[in-house]
Amino acid sequence: MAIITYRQAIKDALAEELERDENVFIMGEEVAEYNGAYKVTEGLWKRFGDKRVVDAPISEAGFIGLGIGASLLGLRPVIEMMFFSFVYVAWDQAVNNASSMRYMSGGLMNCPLVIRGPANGGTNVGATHSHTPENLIANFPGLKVVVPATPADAKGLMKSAIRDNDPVYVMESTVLYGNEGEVPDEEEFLVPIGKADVKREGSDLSIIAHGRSVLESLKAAEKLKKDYNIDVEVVDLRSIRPLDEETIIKSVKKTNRALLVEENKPFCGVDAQVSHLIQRRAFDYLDGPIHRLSAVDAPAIYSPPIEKIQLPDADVITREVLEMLQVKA
Amino acid sequence: MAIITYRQAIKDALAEELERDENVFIMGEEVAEYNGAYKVTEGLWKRFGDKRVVDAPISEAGFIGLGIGASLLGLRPVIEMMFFSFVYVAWDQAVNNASSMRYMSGGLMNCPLVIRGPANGGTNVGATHSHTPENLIANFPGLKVVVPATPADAKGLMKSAIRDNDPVYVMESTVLYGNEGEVPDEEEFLVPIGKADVKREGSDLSIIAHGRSVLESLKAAEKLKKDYNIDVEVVDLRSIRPLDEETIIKSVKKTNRALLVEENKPFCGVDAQVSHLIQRRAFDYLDGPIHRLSAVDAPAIYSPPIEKIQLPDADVITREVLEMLQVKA
Amino acid sequence: MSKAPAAKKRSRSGSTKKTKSSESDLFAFADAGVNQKMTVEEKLSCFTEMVRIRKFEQAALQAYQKGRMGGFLHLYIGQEATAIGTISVTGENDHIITAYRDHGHALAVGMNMNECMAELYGKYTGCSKGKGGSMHFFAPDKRFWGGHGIVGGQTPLGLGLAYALKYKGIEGCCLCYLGDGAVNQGPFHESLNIAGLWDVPIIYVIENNGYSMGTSQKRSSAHPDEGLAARAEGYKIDWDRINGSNLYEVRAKTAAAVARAHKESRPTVLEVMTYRYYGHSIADANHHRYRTKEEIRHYQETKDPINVWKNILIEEGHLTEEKAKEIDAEAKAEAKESIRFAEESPFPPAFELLTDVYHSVDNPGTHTNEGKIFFNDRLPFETR
Amino acid sequence: MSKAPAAKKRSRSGSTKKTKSSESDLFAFADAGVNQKMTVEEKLSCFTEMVRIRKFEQAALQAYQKGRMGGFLHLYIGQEATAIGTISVTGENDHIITAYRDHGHALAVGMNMNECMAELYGKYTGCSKGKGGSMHFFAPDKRFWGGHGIVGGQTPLGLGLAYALKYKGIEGCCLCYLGDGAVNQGPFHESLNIAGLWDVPIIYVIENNGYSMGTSQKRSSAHPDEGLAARAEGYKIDWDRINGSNLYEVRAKTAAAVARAHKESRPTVLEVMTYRYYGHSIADANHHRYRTKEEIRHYQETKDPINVWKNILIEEGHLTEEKAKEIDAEAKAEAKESIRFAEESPFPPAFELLTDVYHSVDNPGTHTNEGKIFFNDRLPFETR
Ligand SMILES: Cc1ncc(C[n+]2csc(CCOP(=O)(O)OP(=O)(O)O)c2C)c(N)n1
Ligand SMILES: Cc1ncc(C[n+]2csc(CCOP(=O)(O)OP(=O)(O)O)c2C)c(N)n1
Ligand SMILES: [Mg+2]
Ligand SMILES: [Mg+2]
Repeated sequence: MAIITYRQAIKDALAEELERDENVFIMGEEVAEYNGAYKVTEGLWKRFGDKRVVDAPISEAGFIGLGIGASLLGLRPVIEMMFFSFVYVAWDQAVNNASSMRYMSGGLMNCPLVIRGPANGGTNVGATHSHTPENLIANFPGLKVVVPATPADAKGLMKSAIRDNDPVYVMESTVLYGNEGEVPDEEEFLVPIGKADVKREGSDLSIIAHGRSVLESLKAAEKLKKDYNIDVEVVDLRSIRPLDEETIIKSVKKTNRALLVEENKPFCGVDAQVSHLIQRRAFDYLDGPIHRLSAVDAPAIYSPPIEKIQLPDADVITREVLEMLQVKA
Repeated sequence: MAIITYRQAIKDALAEELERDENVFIMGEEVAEYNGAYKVTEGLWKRFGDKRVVDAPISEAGFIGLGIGASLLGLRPVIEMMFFSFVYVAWDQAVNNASSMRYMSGGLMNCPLVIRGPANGGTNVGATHSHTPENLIANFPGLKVVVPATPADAKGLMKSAIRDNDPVYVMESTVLYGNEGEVPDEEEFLVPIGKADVKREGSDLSIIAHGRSVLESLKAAEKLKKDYNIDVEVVDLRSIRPLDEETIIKSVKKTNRALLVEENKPFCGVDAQVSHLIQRRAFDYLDGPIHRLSAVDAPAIYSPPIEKIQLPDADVITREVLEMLQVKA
Repeated sequence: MSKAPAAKKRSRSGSTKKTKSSESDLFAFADAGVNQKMTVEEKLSCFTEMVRIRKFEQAALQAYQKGRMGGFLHLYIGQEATAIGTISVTGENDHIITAYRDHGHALAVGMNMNECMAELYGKYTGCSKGKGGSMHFFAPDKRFWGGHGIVGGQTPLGLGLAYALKYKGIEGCCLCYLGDGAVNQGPFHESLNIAGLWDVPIIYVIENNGYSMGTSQKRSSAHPDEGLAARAEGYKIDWDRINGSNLYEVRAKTAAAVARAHKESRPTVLEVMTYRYYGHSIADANHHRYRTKEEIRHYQETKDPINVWKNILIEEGHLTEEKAKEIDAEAKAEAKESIRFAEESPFPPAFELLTDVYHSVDNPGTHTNEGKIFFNDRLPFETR
Repeated sequence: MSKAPAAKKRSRSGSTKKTKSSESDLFAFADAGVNQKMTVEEKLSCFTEMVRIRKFEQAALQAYQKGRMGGFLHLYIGQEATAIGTISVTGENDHIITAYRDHGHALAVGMNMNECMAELYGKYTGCSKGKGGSMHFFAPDKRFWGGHGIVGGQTPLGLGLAYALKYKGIEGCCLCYLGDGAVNQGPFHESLNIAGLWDVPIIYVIENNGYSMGTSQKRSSAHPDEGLAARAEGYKIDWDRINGSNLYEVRAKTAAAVARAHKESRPTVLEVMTYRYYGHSIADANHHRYRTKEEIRHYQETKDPINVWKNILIEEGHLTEEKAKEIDAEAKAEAKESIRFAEESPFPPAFELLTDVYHSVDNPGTHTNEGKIFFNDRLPFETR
């Protein structure tokens, strides 16, 4: 297995799928000649040309709608949001049109569309640019949402998303792009959409997380093991909708305690849903209430050291686990 | 107390606030000369004239943004969405701009804006027109969301909303507009934002609901009392953000059982959040898992008799309560 | 895809602007190629099709008023020459998409009255299994992509359909219809810019019926004296204005746009001046408050597209009043039959609530998907 | 509010189109009223202000490169005459709003370097308490409303500011700036229509610096040969094109627009032809890939707005090279001092994360609000 960056993993997935299926094309702002604002599409325009990798004007509603329309005729648009926050200017197209096409036509139409791009805070770009709308998008039946945390998952989920016949939103993170990790070499490496991954086994408490929070949770888990001999299990959701309830429930039934961690804002965040389903299905297994850690409930602040506090990190997670297990720090 | 319709209650609130404060104006599609698509603003244009009641082109992003800009200079726009679903074409303005202005300026600017209109399914207008985005909007710190179920609450909350210095989203329902109810006569009748209302006292189980689901829950409660001598408490949230946690927790601590009912789609619906907070704060008081009833998790279907099934009604609520209390129907 | 720098060089005066109209001369466009080539059969067929739309909707209106349907019913009556005239000049690679006032386009592409009426009734035999209703008719097999309820929301979708044709190297185009009120939606502007910039073979047909709900067109749009289509100049897109009462003119000017799309892969904006006789939807009962009865009557008497075409055909000797009445009666019978069909059809079973949401659910085994995808704690019906 | 039917009657040819430019003649606009009236002091002040913007940003750039700031830094250098020229002709009832490239406008309205630099540093002494950063400067007391990050998102906000002035019967206007890439956002189109339709006293200033990030203007917009501002004709709005190197021209044409807004309550679209010397943001290090060094050098050598104005003032006898150097040195010292100020200022305390979210929370007792409004199970810091 090669060790590559999260960015490279996505790029490889895109390149392989562009190669495999001529109906796949990439569209977005600065994705072609500029190689992508975050260089995720670097080299693809040079390799695949104008038709397959397309620079769009700053008209997200226009080109997401274009993508939906083109997908009806069998193309497989992969649309980059430079920041996922920008999907809000195209919200009606992205959530209302994309989610309803198949349903309203009684199954006559499909919308095999991928919308991908970074959705994260923590880079001091301010309130309007730091949204993480996985919860909002997954609210819409008809849509799928995945949030890979590692290079392997990024590659495998991206390829599955592009081959999917439903609209799939792939939420990446500018903070993760530079991270390295092992990625299987085989061309047909696919990670199924809707399958969580137990990133670390443990018996004392289940941390359920997605996106960058998975990595912070793993860091916390190491520290908890080393300093307190506490064995935490870390479940990476990977996919928000579909959601791997079975893996979540299995973990909680084993550990009897759940801490949910995400960078979503708390009110109706993904973990509100996860919390509900755990208590609904594993009520008698819970030794105490399910806890949540989310972004501090305010618009994203600019000030760099303060924004760091705004997002849950390994220290905060560690403290919360100790608190839940009533262990003195 | 006069008995008036929900529609009239809102109209009265609007008229009184237009009268009271010359900075208040109403803007939206067909709100003036046409008297409102659902006649909520009937007569206001005639009474208050062109300046105070303004017909806008079909440009929601344009006129919601206009409203935000005007509010910065101290005006108090009350913007009608003909259907709340249409806020999606203006999503960036409605949630990103409106929620961030005050924060990003370190408190230098305020946005005293009201966006109001019907947000409900059940009228066979199809998938794209039947959204209930209270959960999505309440996700944004900086915004407030209220969902009145009765004429009195509609009036009192609307007046509080218009006087509020933060952006408030008032979600009404075309299904409720014709309902009648008692509304206090006094001019200064305000319902505080963020205060739930125990619409029916009971000791066996707490139903927590908002919007039309409150009325269905009350119907179910009557039936449960009559047919099974079960005393259900019905808590009407009224306000989604701020949220009256205390009243919810108090009720659940009394009854030890909670059923959450809403017309929201289930994934990350309002009740996912309510479920989390109940188990978090009243874990030891719960005799069983918190149950939820939401809209059937699919885009809104057109077919009238089937859409009826899609939304939780008194029968389904009754069945669920019986199931929770393990009483044979 | 070539981004055709040629477009940049096209000079402004090169645009097809409103040259002439058939307002006073019914035969002004009779000699346009596409009209000259018309067989008598085709001419009569256009007449029949317009009548079928009207009869279908009159029947639907009655059923609606009897409470047989839910939701909205937006009638197309008065505008029939637009759907029939434009679609009658399209070919096998041309695609259609419109807004919620979609019955006319649906019948024009060849959908049958039964599936349409059943859809209005919310029946399982409807074109969308009763899931879409009046605003959401679809027939991908006839290259008809709906039927869309959000004002302006279909304009980038149409752009995408046209884009896909160009991508695939197919000589075709997309006709995307929108109302005079819809032109002020942001996505339409974004679509126009992309269409002009990238040479997308799309034809936007603005059906200017004078009103968006109760708002007259002059109260909703600032625009050049030449009209709404002239906004196209802001994107260096060709445009024209059409008298929507005269099928010859609709056909002639649409055919020019189709040729431009096919041959040059260039977009066009057409504004069809037309009129609706009924309210915005049937819920809009007081439409006499925002316009006068005289205004309606004037249009019906002097500009009704079916009448105008009938007179043309009579003058050309292809039709008689009698024959017209026969066609009328046949269409009425067909519409009546569709009511019977709809009435007798079943509603969809409740489990259909959860089909057609995801391709992956409906086609198990074809996707790398696992996990839970629907999130009701309990369903209020039996699943299959 | 009167919807001024007069607007409808304005004939198209009545629009102010690009008449002449100062490209070749530096003094072409010197005799415009607003320029003739200028005192020597005012002329020198414009020079000083432009230099201050440049020195401020050069200092910020250095600090950014040393890692003293986070997020983005979009430099205005090269475009200074736009902010200074336009804002110098505004009065006490005129309001300003712009996009994320906002340092120039902020200094132009009179914000001081300290609060701006501290904001870049994310310090508590920043104009937005460190909450907004580079893209989000605000000074409502100076009628400056930001600083907005979402492309085009500020265009309806500006419309609303102008609308409020008209609503209140104040003879003022709003200057709303946007980039050449931003013109293709839907909300701008919607705003233009409303502005044209309702006679809103707004002036949209398109700062056409040739690029939106790495996309040259011709790759992002289809438009008439006369340029982007000419799209205004689609809404019957007056427009003009401005040579952004020449402060006289910027002032003259802006003053005409301001007068139109004040006297007729009519909108204007201005397109200022300008250029940015640095990358889109400092992260855009490879901006030499999408444009040539020669292109940049050519602009700097022949069209630099500060140089052009300096030469004008020298020719007019109001300035010498020495005096210019002094001004330069003073501005540099001021910028250096602002760095010191920012460096020494504290970061906001963590509890500030939860202030300024809601007026009702920050002003207890003033609202009829109860209940819980923030939803963290536990906060990672002590609240006040
Ligand atoms: C985004 C959005 N806003 C508002 C509506 C409500 N609405 C439906 S049709 C309509 C009027 C549209 O008028 P026009 O575009 O002229 O089309 P016509 O009905 O005349 O065919 C309005 C306001 C909507 N469906 N979508
Ligand atoms: C809706 C939205 N889409 C994309 C972006 C990312 N973005 C920020 S600035 C920019 C380029 C804008 O160019 P232009 O309008 O010409 O302004 P300039 O940067 O030249 O001042 C882009 C694509 C954004 N901030 N908002
Ligand atoms: Mg219309
Ligand atoms: Mg630019």
